[in-house]
Amino acid sequence: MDFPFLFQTMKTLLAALPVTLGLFSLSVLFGGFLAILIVWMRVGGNPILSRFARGYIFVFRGSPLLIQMFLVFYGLGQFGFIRHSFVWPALREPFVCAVLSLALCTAGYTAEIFRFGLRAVPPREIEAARAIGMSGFLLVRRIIAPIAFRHALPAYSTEIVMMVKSTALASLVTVWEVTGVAQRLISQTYRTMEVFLCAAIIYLVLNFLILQAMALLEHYLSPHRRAAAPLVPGGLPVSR
Amino acid sequence: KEWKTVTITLEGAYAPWNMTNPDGTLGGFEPELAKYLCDHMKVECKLVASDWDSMITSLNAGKFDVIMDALSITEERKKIIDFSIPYAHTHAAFAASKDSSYTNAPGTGTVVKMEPDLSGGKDSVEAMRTAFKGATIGIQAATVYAKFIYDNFGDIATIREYKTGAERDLDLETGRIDLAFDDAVYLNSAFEKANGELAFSGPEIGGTIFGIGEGLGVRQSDPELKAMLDDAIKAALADGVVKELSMKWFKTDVTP
Amino acid sequence: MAAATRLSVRNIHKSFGAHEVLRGISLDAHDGDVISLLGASGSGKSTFLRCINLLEIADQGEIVVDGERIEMTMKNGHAVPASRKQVDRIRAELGMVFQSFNLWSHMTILDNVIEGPVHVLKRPRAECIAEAEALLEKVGIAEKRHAYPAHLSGGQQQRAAIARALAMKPKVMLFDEPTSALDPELVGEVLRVMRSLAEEGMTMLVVTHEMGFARNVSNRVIFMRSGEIDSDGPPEELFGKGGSPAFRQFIGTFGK
Amino acid sequence: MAAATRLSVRNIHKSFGAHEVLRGISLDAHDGDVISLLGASGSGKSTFLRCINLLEIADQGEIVVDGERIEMTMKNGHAVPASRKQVDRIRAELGMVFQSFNLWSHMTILDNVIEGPVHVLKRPRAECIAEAEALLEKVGIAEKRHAYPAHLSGGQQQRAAIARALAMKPKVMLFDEPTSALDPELVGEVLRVMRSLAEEGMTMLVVTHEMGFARNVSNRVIFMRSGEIDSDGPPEELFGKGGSPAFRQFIGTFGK
Amino acid sequence: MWLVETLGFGQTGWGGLLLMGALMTLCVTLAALLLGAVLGAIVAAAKLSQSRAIRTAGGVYTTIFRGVPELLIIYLVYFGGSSAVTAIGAYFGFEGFLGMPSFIAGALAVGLICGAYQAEVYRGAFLAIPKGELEAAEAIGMHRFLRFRRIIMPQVLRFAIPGIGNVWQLSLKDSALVSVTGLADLMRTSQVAAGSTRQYFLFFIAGGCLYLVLTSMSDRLFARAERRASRSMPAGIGQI
Ligand SMILES: Nc1ncnc2c1ncn2[C@@H]1O[C@H](COP(=O)(O)OP(=O)(O)OP(=O)(O)O)[C@@H](O)[C@H]1O
Ligand SMILES: Nc1ncnc2c1ncn2[C@@H]1O[C@H](COP(=O)(O)OP(=O)(O)OP(=O)(O)O)[C@@H](O)[C@H]1O
Ligand SMILES: [Mg+2]
Ligand SMILES: [Mg+2]
Repeated sequence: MDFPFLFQTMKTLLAALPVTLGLFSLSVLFGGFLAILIVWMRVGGNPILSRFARGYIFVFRGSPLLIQMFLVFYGLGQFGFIRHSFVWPALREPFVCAVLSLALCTAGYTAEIFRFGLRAVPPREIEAARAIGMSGFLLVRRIIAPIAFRHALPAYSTEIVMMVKSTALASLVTVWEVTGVAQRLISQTYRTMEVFLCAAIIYLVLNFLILQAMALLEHYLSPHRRAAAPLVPGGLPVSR
Repeated sequence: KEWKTVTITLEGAYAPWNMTNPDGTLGGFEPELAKYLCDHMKVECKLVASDWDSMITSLNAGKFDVIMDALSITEERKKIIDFSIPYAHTHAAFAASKDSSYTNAPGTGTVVKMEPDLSGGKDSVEAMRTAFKGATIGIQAATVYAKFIYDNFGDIATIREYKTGAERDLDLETGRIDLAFDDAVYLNSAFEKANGELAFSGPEIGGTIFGIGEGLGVRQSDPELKAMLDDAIKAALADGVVKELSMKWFKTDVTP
Repeated sequence: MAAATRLSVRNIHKSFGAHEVLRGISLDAHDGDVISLLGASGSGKSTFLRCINLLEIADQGEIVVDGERIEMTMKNGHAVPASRKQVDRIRAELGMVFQSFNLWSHMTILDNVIEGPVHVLKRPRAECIAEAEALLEKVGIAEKRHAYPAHLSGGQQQRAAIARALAMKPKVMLFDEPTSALDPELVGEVLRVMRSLAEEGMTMLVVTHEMGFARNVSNRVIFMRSGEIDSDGPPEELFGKGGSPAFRQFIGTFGK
Repeated sequence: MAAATRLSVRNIHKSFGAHEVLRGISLDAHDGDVISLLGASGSGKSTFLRCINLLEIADQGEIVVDGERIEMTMKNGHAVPASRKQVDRIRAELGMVFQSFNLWSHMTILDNVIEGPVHVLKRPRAECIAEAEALLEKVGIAEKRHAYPAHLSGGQQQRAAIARALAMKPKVMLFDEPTSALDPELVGEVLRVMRSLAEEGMTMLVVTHEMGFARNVSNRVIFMRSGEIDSDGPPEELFGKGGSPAFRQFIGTFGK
Repeated sequence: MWLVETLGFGQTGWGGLLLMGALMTLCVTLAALLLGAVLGAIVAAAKLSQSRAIRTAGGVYTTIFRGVPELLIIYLVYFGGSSAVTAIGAYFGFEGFLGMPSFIAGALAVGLICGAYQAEVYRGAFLAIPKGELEAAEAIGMHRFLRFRRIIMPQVLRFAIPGIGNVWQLSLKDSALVSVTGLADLMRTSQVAAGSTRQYFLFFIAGGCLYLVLTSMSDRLFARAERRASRSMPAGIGQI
């Protein structure tokens, strides 16, 4: 093992970590908002909006992010009217484009995840809420969203971890985050395994922390599923 | 070790060096040269396409025997694989969009030969520094050209690194970047696709500054194969085959 | 009959697939009325209550709450309420205790009870908590107020459901077998609460299998059979010698 | 007391967190015994039944079914059954009707009923279907046999749950409020079924709030209070002038 | 006309190659999904186990295979697998390099990743089964395997279908990375065509559309399965 090399590699890669984190957090944030909007359109009952949402989910879930990012970054610039419009100063920036395409893509996935969460809400509990005069946003905010979010959480944490890894594609549009830097290092040193191993450790630690945080959130959000007392240490109270 | 069959890999997507035909066969400068080399060595050759990113790792893992993919001979690469003698040597140059303010920098159309320490071309570099002040220059990441640009233009221009040249060319057309710096042969073929929007700006840079040229990559444990390939390339150069193919595919002479 | 008509239902029809569950039910309920709804299992009692507060949309018929007719329109061949706002407002005035309780599993009992007052009626939280605790005290589960529904016994869940409905202070209450999981002592307790509500003028529609309740607490008894009203009248009359033969058979030993 | 002891429970203790729900319950049940378990809501009746078939593991105590003691071992500081095989075997002999029915939502009613006989007892399917249909006929929901649980009324679900438990032909039946959702006519029907089972020698433990049942069908009544057995004896005696003051208060008007 | 020619099936058309690429993508993904289903079920069972050690092992699997970038796993399997095969070959006296077939390496790598995702899906679905229904099964003396087969499995499948649909989509796109093993999948074929003709947009859009065709076919399949599986469910959340 060539420790000085590993150490040097680690240092180079860690320098790119802020870029990865920035891409990740911004795209999860915007993607989340967009997903809520899309789910709302999808299940809201308006056939036109619902159709649009379906189409959106279909396209962004169904095609590789690589292609989406390529088309957003290099494709939009092909149109003269976009290049001469007010959005160009923003779209010119690789970072903005990377966040945009990551957010657009994750919104498609997240919308589906949230929709499955909605389906898991017991219809009887929704009825009880309607019966006291709740509807619309209030019903969603107080009853449906908390239960649905709780149900969607395991799938959503997977999606968030996916996003961490998806940021790796941003080097395609000249945003040099951890994986991109690693690939650049490899093409300079040809020490594929060592460099990738360093990168893997960074991602693994990052994702481990995220998964741990999500597990904590899951625990915090499900007191109603736990046994009354901490008598069953960490065990599953479902069956014995 | 007796070599009866040799497996040669290329990316199959780096026109005009090598490319894939719609029927799945490989064509271009290198496949045609390979055919000559194999005939000369009297071995059976198998051409396979493979991914650029994992090419050198795969060579050492034994997935194939020879890399023929416009692979520049560099010191770093020599540490892990062996090279044949070069079968091509190309110049490098800047390209700019025709309607930008960086076109026609001094020296356009000429060739300047430089050594790694810039000797022989210090003046042209100075001229280009003046002409390209404040520009955004796009380069392909992790190439010999990247180092040259960082060293000589890093302080006067913004530099953006692309994973592939093709992507950089698209941005050059849309104006996200003002200049591209790359292999002149490669750029030439990009100009064709750009319908005359792009053109060279400043002199073509030759000499040994970017190495001695493109060679075949082989495993360090296969010296017999390297020797056979060296022989074959020498013959191809002597026969004028390289020049002939070069004129056919590149419209210019890339003989080293 | 001087009291105001709180709830008026006209000619409700409802089918599930080919199975016609309600075949034209009409009913008027006045201030302070306590109406017992009897009927065999599967005769459509729950469905009737669910139609009144529009959890099921009747195929046909008219519902008037507190003088206000619920407007319906046709959409894709189905009747739907014309105004969501109106439905919400009316539902807030119609309390409902479900046969299967339907407590919100992600909230504690106290949160279940204050949810409506705080978030639908928008009353101050502290006030609602005080009232909720008094209600929970009244039904005897005050010490369970911080427990989650899954950790309660059947009877405790049922009492929590009653408290939740009462906390909305509705003008009309729809009870679907509100004492099915309670012991005789608690049944007596709950009946006492209901009687006092009736005295305060609340209108109640109670699906029950508790003949004691029907006879002693309610001022009117309706017996449903095959989706229609079979017998209807004050309990003294029906439990006396009124009522159809089917009703007499239904109450069986109790009638003797 | 010549009949064999089918079920014997010794000194069962069970706590949820700090709340001790059962504080030492012991009970012997013989062939053909019908034991009514009375008690206020939350007094631990359901928990007791669930401990008997090990859905809850008692903190302490011993359970003997048909002469066979359920072996327990300690694991991580908790008592757990020593042999899963034994538990499965014993459970197949203990029928259970849940307070909340717990029908399998992904199966039709008929499939719910034949599930145990076909897959646990491994009896021929055709035979089981015939029996199941007879049982469904007996509880009056034969025409719903191809419906899913979510599409049934409360009383229909309860009857399906009873049929499902009976289809296993267990030696001991544990009923948790089996008639809570039924109308008086059906209650009479179900009680008739239970009486005939008792005559065939089945042992039954019935949690109920139906004093009529406790008095007329069972041959022994147990009244639970604060996790202990408060009164225990034949119904004539308890409902006569026996039973503690608490029991008298519990049965309230009924006792008068 | 030019478009038809370039994308068609004639002498100068890329249609045939692209379709072959799509077929390869489909095969790799199918193989990976099947392998992942087996792994996923095992790992989900481990994560729900009573034993803390087994639970931890399951957790480590899902954390690693969800947390480490896919590309690295493919590298590890392909190159690591090859050296393992070569070492075994040398032990038995074979000379030189022995390769792990590209297809097997690719499917194995994507399958390992896909298994981690499926494990999460199955675990979530298991937790969505109403507790009472499991108790009812225990109460009639169903032994563990029977309970699994008759009560848990059908319901887990019911709840998991949308999640598996999601995993399928993910794997379809993870399989785009197997090109490092030399497999001519859809993504690589699109890139090769783009690089050979320099028609980047044309071939990226064509490739994206072929991905959409693959997903729309599978979407339809999953939607049908979902409808079938939820026959027994009450109406759901209906109008929001
Ligand atoms: N899983 C649990 N966690 C914590 N407390 C529980 C749990 N299950 C039951 N309890 C508590 O144990 C007590 C006894 O519950 P149990 O269900 O046995 O009552 P019960 O006698 O069946 O009442 P009911 O007649 O209302 O059904 C109750 O106070 C209840 O709140
Ligand atoms: N969602 C549904 N889909 C199909 N049929 C249904 C549905 N809900 C109820 N039914 C049927 O409608 C009939 C009436 O059901 P309802 O729940 O109103 O009965 P009920 O009078 O309340 O009976 P119980 O006293 O048993 O609760 C039953 O036969 C039932 O099977
Ligand atoms: Mg009902
Ligand atoms: Mg109970």
